Amino acid sequence: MSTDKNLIRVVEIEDVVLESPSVKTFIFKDSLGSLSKPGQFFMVWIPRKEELPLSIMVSDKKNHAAITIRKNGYGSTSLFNKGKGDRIGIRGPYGNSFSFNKSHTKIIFLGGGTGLVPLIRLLYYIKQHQCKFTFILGAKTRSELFFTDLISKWTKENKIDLLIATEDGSFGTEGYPTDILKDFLMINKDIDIIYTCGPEMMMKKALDLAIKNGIHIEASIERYMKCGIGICSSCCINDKLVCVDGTIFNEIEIQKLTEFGVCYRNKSGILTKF
Amino acid sequence: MSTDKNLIRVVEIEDVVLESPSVKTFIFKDSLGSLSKPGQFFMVWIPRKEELPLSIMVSDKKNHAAITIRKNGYGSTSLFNKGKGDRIGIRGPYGNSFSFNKSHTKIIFLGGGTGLVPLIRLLYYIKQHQCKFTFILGAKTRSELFFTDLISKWTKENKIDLLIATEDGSFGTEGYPTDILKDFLMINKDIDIIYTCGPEMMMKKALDLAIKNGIHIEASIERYMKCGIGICSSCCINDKLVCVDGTIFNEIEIQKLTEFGVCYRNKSGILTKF
Amino acid sequence: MDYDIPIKIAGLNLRNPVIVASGILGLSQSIFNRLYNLGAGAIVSKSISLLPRDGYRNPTIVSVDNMSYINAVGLANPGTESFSKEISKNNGPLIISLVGSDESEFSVIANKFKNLNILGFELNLSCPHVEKMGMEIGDDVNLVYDIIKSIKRDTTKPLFVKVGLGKSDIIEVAKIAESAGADGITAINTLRAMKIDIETRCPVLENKIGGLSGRAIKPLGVRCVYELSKSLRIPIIGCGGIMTYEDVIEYMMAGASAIQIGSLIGLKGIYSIGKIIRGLHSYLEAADISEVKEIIGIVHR
Amino acid sequence: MDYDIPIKIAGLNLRNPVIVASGILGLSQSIFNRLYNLGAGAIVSKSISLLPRDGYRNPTIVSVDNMSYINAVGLANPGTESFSKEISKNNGPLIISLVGSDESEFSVIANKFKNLNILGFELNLSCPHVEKMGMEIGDDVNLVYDIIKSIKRDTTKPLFVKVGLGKSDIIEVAKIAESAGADGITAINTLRAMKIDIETRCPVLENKIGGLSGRAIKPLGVRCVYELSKSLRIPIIGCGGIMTYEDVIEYMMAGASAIQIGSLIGLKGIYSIGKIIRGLHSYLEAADISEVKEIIGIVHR
Ligand SMILES: Cc1cc2nc3c(=O)[nH]c(=O)nc-3n(C[C@H](O)[C@H](O)[C@H](O)COP(=O)(O)OP(=O)(O)OC[C@H]3O[C@@H](n4cnc5c(N)ncnc54)[C@H](O)[C@@H]3O)c2cc1C
Ligand SMILES: Cc1cc2nc3c(=O)[nH]c(=O)nc-3n(C[C@H](O)[C@H](O)[C@H](O)COP(=O)(O)OP(=O)(O)OC[C@H]3O[C@@H](n4cnc5c(N)ncnc54)[C@H](O)[C@@H]3O)c2cc1C
Ligand SMILES: Cc1cc2nc3c(=O)[nH]c(=O)nc-3n(C[C@H](O)[C@H](O)[C@H](O)COP(=O)(O)O)c2cc1C
Ligand SMILES: Cc1cc2nc3c(=O)[nH]c(=O)nc-3n(C[C@H](O)[C@H](O)[C@H](O)COP(=O)(O)O)c2cc1C
Ligand code: FES
Ligand code: FES
Repeated sequence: MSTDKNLIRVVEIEDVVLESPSVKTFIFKDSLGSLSKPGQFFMVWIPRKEELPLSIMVSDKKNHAAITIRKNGYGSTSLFNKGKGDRIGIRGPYGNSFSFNKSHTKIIFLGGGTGLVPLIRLLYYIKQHQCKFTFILGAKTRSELFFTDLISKWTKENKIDLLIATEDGSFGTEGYPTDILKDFLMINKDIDIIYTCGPEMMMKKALDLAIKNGIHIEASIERYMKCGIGICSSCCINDKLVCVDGTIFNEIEIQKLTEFGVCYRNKSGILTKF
Repeated sequence: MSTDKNLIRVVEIEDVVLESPSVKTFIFKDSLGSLSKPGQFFMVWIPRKEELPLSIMVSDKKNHAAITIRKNGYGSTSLFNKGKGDRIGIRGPYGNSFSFNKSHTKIIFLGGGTGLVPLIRLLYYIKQHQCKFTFILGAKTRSELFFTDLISKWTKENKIDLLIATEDGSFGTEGYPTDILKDFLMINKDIDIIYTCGPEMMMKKALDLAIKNGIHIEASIERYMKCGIGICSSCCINDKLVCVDGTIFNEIEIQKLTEFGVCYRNKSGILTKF
Repeated sequence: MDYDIPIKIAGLNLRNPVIVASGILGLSQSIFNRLYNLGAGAIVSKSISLLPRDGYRNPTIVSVDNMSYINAVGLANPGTESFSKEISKNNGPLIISLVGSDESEFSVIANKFKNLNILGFELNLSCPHVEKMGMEIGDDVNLVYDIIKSIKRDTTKPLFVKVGLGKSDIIEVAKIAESAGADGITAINTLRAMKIDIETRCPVLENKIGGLSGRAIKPLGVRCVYELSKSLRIPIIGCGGIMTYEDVIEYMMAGASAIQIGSLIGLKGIYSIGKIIRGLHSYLEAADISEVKEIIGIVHR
Repeated sequence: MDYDIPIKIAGLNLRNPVIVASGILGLSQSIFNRLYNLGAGAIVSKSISLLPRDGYRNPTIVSVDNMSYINAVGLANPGTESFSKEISKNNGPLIISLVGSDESEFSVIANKFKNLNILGFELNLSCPHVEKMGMEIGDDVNLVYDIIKSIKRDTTKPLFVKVGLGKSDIIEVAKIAESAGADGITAINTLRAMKIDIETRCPVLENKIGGLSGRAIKPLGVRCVYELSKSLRIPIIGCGGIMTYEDVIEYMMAGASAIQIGSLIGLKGIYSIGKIIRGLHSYLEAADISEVKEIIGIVHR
């Protein structure tokens, strides 16, 4: 078998987990993916339909990898509708990864929606370290919450606090996860780093809070992707290519990205305001 | 650097030995060639002129290889005219090699002209074995003899008899090397194997003598070569491709080659009588 | 191993779809027999011209990286007279490749071969490195039409027309061939290409320009077969860069009824023929495909 | 490192002959600046059409083995209006690639860009996977002539015409371009190609057919440059499969005055630009060549 990660590998879906009415996790055999670092992504081919960038999720099975998809438009729905035994293509892992510094002991994860995926993978990898982890998670409403069971399971063995915000208050705090973050940072002054992934406006607020509080932050930025290998520039933000220079940027890098939280390029490449 | 032996490697001629007025040996750096087995050949590119199959000669220098060329027509003369510092291209080594069986202790080499080259390489490789080597060598006339000094040098340290025939009797026995072989086999009944390379008619006679005397023989067959890699069939003899199935064939194989000593294919592929 | 993956193409029954391409070990009856014994479904001879041709001076075949070659053999071949003697006792599945420069030449050649025990003919319209032969003819659609018509008048044996990516529209040429009575299309031949040695500052091939074959051209061949099979009714033999049984499947899915292998034999040797057939066999078995024709052109469905 | 290997082409002075090809990181001024800072001698933008184009659905870019790609991006681009704003403050060596379907369209586009601080234009006649644009125009020599004439009427900036291996004779198209006033030729673009996934039995690209780039096409590009430089007086920019500085030399020896790199950037990243220039520099120094033009077309001599 070829080991060129850029050649599409067709894999068979072995397991499906329904995370919420609109979110599924697919598990399949893939050694390259099983070795990926937290924050990396696949380009996932849904034959005859689409190819989408998707963060690599955690799988407990050896030599296996997983992806988590939220049903939305054409491509994501086509994928969502796949089931056990169906075949999809993957290439990658692509992109850089979250960094973990062993001197950091107070760590916040801030995520929403499928932005949780890379954070879950990161948590999975570092949870056994002697740190205090706070996982802040947001959703529109209770039924759209997912991964909470997974995190809760881990909280039993590790020092993990799970804080949840729903916009409609149907679960946890009412409001945005950044509201929780703000309050949390008022009380907890010694946070080392925030890892975040999710809606760009959320990450932008988190960045502002981090900078104000002198905390490190790493955010995974999402942009429209075609190639995933730094050739097409569809994913560019300022002079960076999200697919190869990112997707993860720290506060020093992000502060230079004037387009962050302001505008993105649409499919044709036109710079468009959020 | 590439290690694909089929890609032409341009090498610089480091040393030139004038073996006779019309024969030169060129030495150049080439690790692949230095590791070649006795009987293998290079395809040698003379830029802007020709590409010729040439047996790989012995070089004493580490990581070096050598070729010996006799000036004849366009290609060989272009090569002959090259000197120190000039560049040629080589690819290979190609072809199979002479076999050496440790139970063989009485060994004859029979060669003429540049057919001596692979025999010299073979002798070089096996001369330290406790065998009795007889090297029978033929040439038209004294001035066309070469490699005799080299062999003589080795005769001092090893059991090597050197017997020479010239057609005009200007040196050694008058006649053909096969005449010597014939006489030699009458007296020496326990020869194990004959290695031969040179004019096909000489090898044909040697084959007949070997079979008659129940001796093994390995002969290196020459045919017109273009590709050297078994794709063009310009080198075919019956159903064998000399470049990849040969160039060395033993008595069992050769006896099936009805074209051996009878006809060859010319440049256009027409079967032509010798 | 009986090498049996039977197919039917242009009225011919072949024991399997793996054909040895023209110019590949294509000169000797003994070699043809050996290729057959090693599994080949059929064998195409070297392109034969009316008169013998010595071809170009060496280097005639040069490796480029990635399992590819550039060759400018210059259509060296023994000519019609000599070659018809060579194969006079043939009883294997042999297809004679023809090359020439005008109608009358082809007529003489075809007549010389038509009564021999051969499967049929392949017309080489696409040799990219010999002037006034091959490609240059392939680029002249009227000439193509006339030549095919005339060969079809001379013989009832199936005629495959081999097309390539030259200066003209491959689909147009193939359509003309079909309309003139060709029984099948072989696609593709090599593409005009060149390699320069930067150390000695000169082209490597003696003819300077040659034809690119091997791995590099596979995506081009697959595309051509795909497009041709959309526009033609006659069957297509896929050729170009086939190295594995997976490549055979890819060509067949694109629309090829059979395939030819060339460079593979230089790269992996003569036994790769059997290997590819065995691979194909296992694949079809594993995928529970009883007849190979089930997958032909499947991507169009 | 100052990236200085000065060349002059079509009246332009470039600090070095390594140009980033069209469609490669070609949409953003910030990226152009970065490419310049990393050494690029010049940068060609993505091909810009009159109106914005979303291009095809993914997959649009697929790797094939041997350092090659097949892409069918579908000429996604922000359109003339938006892109002229994007580059309104440009002061780097930028060439705008133009694509369109008729004379009038090109005229509007050219007029929009001609007063910006750019080096010149490249006319994309050879995109092999978008109907009624690129290749289909390139195959109509009269249209080619008219379009070039009209662009040259609209602007005095140099115009390069990018040709490819399509259905027509590349040399004929290039000669027409020259006669219509083109200042240089870029050769070659990608070639129509296809990849089928045999497991899922469908083409990988959403558009099914795309353009082959990368290593696989180098011998074709070198050949085209060699043949074009024999037939033309205007300079040629070589493109196709350049992965190393040796490849640059090979193209230049074949007759290219400058070269473009594309797929390399996907394979080896953005820093490969500087690497190739440094390699070129060392080579020229070692070979004691003071001006790169000494080797241009050297194999013809
Ligand atoms: C690095 C990265 C990781 C991601 N990880 C996940 C994940 O783990 N789970 C998940 O559900 N989603 C993830 N996404 C988002 C995902 O790629 C799709 O954007 C999303 O699934 C919507 O797809 P759709 O078919 O519904 O889009 P459509 O309905 O076609 O379009 C809706 C929007 O989706 C976005 N989108 C569509 N195609 C792409 C594309 N090729 N690249 C980027 N954005 C696109 C665009 O913003 C578009 O406007 C990730 C995106 C990126 C860039
Ligand atoms: C495996 C092999 C090893 C050889 N080793 C040596 C060697 O070590 N030293 C040496 O001097 N010669 C060797 N030769 C012969 C050499 O390849 C040339 O044939 C010879 O040098 C004559 O070349 P030319 O240019 O003078 O031929 P030309 O004058 O062009 O032709 C004369 C004859 O040379 C032969 N010849 C020419 N080109 C080729 C070719 N490509 N392949 C085979 N035969 C050809 C043909 O019989 C031809 O009729 C070897 C040949 C083979 C096949
Ligand atoms: C050395 C060589 C010689 C060839 N000679 C011919 C020929 O005489 N006639 C012909 O139609 N094709 C000829 N071809 C082309 C092959 O038949 C085939 O079309 C081409 O090599 C592509 O297939 P491949 O990639 O499997 O090699 C030749 C190819 C090679 C490599
Ligand atoms: C993803 C991608 C997009 C491309 N887009 C364009 C384009 O818009 N206009 C154009 O003229 N060429 C385009 N090309 C072709 C390249 O400019 C170049 O001609 C081709 O890739 C061959 O060079 P390479 O082998 O170095 O990649 C594109 C190539 C790729 C790989
Ligand atoms: S997705 Fe193409 S450059 Fe990032
Ligand atoms: S030289 Fe080509 S097959 Fe032997």
